[in-house]
Amino acid sequence: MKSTVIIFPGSNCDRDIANALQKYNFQNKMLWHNETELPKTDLVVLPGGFSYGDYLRTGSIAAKSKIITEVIKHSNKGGLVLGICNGFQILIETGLLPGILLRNKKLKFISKDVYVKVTNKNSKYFKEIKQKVLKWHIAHNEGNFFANKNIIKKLQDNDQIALKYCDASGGIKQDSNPNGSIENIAGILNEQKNILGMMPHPERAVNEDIYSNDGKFFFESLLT
Amino acid sequence: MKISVIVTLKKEVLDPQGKVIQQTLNNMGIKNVNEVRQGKYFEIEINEKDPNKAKDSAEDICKKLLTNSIVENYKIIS
Amino acid sequence: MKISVIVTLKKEVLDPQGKVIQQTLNNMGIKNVNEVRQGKYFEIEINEKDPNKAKDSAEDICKKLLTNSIVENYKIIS
Amino acid sequence: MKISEKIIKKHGLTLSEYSEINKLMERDPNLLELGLFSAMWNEHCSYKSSKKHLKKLPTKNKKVIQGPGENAGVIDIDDDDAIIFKIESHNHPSFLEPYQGAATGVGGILRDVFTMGARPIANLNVLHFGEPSNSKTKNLLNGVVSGIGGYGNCIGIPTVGGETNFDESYNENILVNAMSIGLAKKNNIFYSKAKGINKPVVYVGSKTGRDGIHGASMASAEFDENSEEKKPTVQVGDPFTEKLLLEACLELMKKNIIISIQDMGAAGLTSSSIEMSSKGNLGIELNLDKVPCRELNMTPYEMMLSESQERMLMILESGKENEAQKIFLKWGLDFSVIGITTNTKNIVLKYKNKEVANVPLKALADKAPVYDRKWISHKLPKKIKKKVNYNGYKIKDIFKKIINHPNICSKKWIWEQYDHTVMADTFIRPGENAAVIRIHGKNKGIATSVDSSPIYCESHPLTGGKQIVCENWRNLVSVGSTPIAITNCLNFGSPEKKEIMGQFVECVQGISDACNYLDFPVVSGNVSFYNETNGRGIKPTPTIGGVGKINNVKKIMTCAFKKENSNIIKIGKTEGHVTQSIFYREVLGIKDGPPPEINLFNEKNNGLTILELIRKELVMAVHDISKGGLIAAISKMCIMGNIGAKIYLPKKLISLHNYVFGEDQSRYLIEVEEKLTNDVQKILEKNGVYSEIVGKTQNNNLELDKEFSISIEDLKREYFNWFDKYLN
Ligand SMILES: Nc1ncnc2c1ncn2[C@@H]1O[C@H](COP(=O)(O)OP(=O)(O)O)[C@@H](O)[C@H]1O
Ligand SMILES: [Mg+2]
Repeated sequence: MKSTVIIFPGSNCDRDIANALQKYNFQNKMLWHNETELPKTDLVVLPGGFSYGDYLRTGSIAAKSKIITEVIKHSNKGGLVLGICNGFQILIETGLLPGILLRNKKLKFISKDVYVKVTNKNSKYFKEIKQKVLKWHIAHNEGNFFANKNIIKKLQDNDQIALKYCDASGGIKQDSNPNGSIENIAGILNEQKNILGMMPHPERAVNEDIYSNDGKFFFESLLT
Repeated sequence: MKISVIVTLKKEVLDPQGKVIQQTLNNMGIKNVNEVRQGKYFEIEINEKDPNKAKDSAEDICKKLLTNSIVENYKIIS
Repeated sequence: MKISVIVTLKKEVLDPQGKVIQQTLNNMGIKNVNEVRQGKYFEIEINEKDPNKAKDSAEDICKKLLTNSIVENYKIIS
Repeated sequence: MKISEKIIKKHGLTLSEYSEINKLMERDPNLLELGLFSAMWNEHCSYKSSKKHLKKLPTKNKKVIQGPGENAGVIDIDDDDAIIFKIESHNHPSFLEPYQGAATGVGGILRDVFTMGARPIANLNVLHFGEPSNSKTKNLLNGVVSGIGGYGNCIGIPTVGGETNFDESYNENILVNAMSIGLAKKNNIFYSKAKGINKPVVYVGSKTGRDGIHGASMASAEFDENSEEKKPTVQVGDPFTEKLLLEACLELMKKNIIISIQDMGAAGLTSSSIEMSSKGNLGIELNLDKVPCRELNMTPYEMMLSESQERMLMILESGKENEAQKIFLKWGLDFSVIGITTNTKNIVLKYKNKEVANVPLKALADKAPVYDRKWISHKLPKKIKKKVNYNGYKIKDIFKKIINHPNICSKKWIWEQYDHTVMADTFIRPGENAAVIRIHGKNKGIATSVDSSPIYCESHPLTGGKQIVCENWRNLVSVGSTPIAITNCLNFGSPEKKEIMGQFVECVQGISDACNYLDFPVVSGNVSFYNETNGRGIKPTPTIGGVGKINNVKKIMTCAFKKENSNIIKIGKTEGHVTQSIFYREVLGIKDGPPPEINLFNEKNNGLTILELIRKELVMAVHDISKGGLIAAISKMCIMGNIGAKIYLPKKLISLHNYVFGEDQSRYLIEVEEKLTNDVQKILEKNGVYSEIVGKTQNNNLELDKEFSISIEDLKREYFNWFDKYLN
């Protein structure tokens, strides 16, 4: 599979995601945000970090980059677009995904391992995942997903909720919600299920000697 | 000329910052505050002498960049 | 009653956000903006009918929590 | 403008220093020139009170590539890799504006590291706050922690460790020390010494504003009642610009263009331009009209003394300006050729076609006064002779109080606000003995820890100085790394008082003794004096940041118990030293008596033996015993591993209280499988290391003979909840 990681000024997980993709045999290219053309690619990744320092609203300025028009075209043709953390925030600001990511409920940056449960296995992203829960790391200040009732209903009806924060045994409870997200939502898909935005970082969990190797399941599923 | 703009979250949107401020005030012993909502304020120096044109410019800037119209409102105050 | 407050960075203090916004507007083709400064806006619902007392409360809140007087100024606007 | 006495004082200079300036210049300086002197001659830049004593510190071993004197120290970690690291204080600014003060502290230390050609790979921080009940503490804690996180998280460098302490002596003078570690190629390290004349002097980064003018002199001035009112302009950090500056500098460093480079830290353009040219024994001429300014009508004085953040000064090869400029423009940063190197050995400043300053570099850089300040020696406090009565102090209650004490309990509330996994190479996270970072793409790694012991240092500076080095060494050993070198930040009160100067001199002596013995040299550091308010100083607080090397990250060791029914072996003898322990000071309220003694021979022997055991894969967990004694150490191993333990009582018991809470040094706990116990004991015997089996791991409960039994769940509650309770 061919992938392209876009680098914005202030991206800082671009190297990490590129390493993970390469490790699982994606043919990956890096692309600077000022470019006006996407290389031939199956997957476009908007990486984590603090594009433009998170100034104004997270993701808002990167969403105005030249390359974003091309990313939108790519997704309209059914191409895969993955936004992780700041990438998710950018997807929201471009309007490719609904809702908003507010500041974490306690107004603190949170860096910790969480458990997430895949709540939709019909997308290209998660179809091969057998694990009941995945232990992934989150590291963000604005991951508190919020949307009005209508949007939430739509997300539920169309099966667009991809990931929810849960406890180690898969229970979706208030206690296992790290940031105040509505319905414990950690990631969502668009209606066509080719665009995924999520807060956790699977790319930080791709080594058996580090705290979790559960990123592996995500990349392997995506590859097949 | 200088244009000032206020951007607020729509009523229905949760405001975690406002909420924490209200709680903190409460903890500090200031008990008469029922609600706090936090927004943004911008001062934009526009190279334009005609106030109407400057305001039009500011409107444009608010729509194109300063606000996310799904969750925010703006008001040009001067 | 509701009190609105604007908090701005003092003039000589660097405003990295404002700087990036101005540059972005420029990149987007909006060239007539010389400077943008970003501040905060608060709406405080105070349980107090007397406007003067409410304003005093708001002053107190600004001083004690909402601003750091070393880098910021505040203005109660209504 | 006539230079009055008042102006001289305002510049932090004494009258005799001024007359020295007069002599060196052979005329009266103008105000701008006086500003240059005030920046270069203040304590922060000139080390005038400390220089004489810092010379005692060992600075070399087989692995040191660059010791003190550059922006940061450099060590060799084999292959073509070098590690560059340093610690620095940002105490006063953090007290005035905790978020920005702490944030810019992180920004400053990062620049020290990447200016030498390294990509930063880890940050650490040492925080000392006033007592929790002080009305300012909560706000300072919140602000400082968000500031450190705000900067480090944004730029994308993991913050992997630190130390946090509360004590009333910091009520009006908190300490914020930030450390950064970077990775570079040995053959591509950049230094600040200029070479060659007529080379372009280039300014890059953010524009210059009126921030922190006189910051460097402020950092060396005592606080008084008015200083909260004085409201000096504090600097505001822009981590986004720093990230761009980092990437742009590293991109430029791949080309053969930079002759020398220096970040603009304290005293900004003044110290960077003067240091680079004086180190190269050259002259320098700057055209201040070319300095990118954020505000209109900035004066030469303001430009030279501004401490705006995120700026660098470089000297480039002639004719390469355009190539360099391209890179900085791509990253959206200011780039301006502001001067040239000359052979005059003077700094010449021009503004609007006029010469506005002309001073011999030697006078500024080398002729700063060096003081041999008076100091007095601190005697070892007498032992407490009278037997202390522990009646009514149940072990269980004391124990609970200790693990719930803010200086012992988990600092999770803090480090969860720091992105500690970005870059995906954090192999041991905060909350352990030391953090471990893998060298990207390789099997090797580094371990790092920061440590300080203000209580021991106050009680007996010489012992305290040794102790902090040893504790740091122990932390690095515990994770299985070979300690290589340290950086240090020496935080003290006013050196003009002979007691405090004595604390300084003897702490430095202690550090030096331990470093020498352990072959653990100092490669960089920073001195922060005048941490006092209304004449009351902080406890002497030298902090040590150490780095060790790990050959294979697969073999690292943690302190978590791994399974039930293994033996818990204690290395090192327990004498039951309780004075200056947390038990005596915080529970009994007894504050006299000496701190625990340091025996450097045992320290080294025990540590090297632990390393041998780890390498031979004979142990499953290792933890050093420090504050809170044996019981605090075991409980942490239980909590981290979710496994209980039963502690036996030794046969010849000194006193149960002293046995479990004593803080004797050079001790470790190891977890060993029953069947390997013999092999381990053989090695211990062979090395002449004192050891005893103190207990066994078990399911669920921590038990001390018949004294108490507590479930791991309850233990965790005590260990983890202090911060949440305090802040809500
Ligand atoms: N301010 C901080 N930032 C990051 N980590 C911290 C901070 N304070 C403490 N820690 C972490 O908590 C752990 C315990 O620290 P400390 O109490 O000093 O233990 P030790 O006695 O083993 O050195 C260390 O791993 C340290 O990295
Ligand atoms: Mg420590």
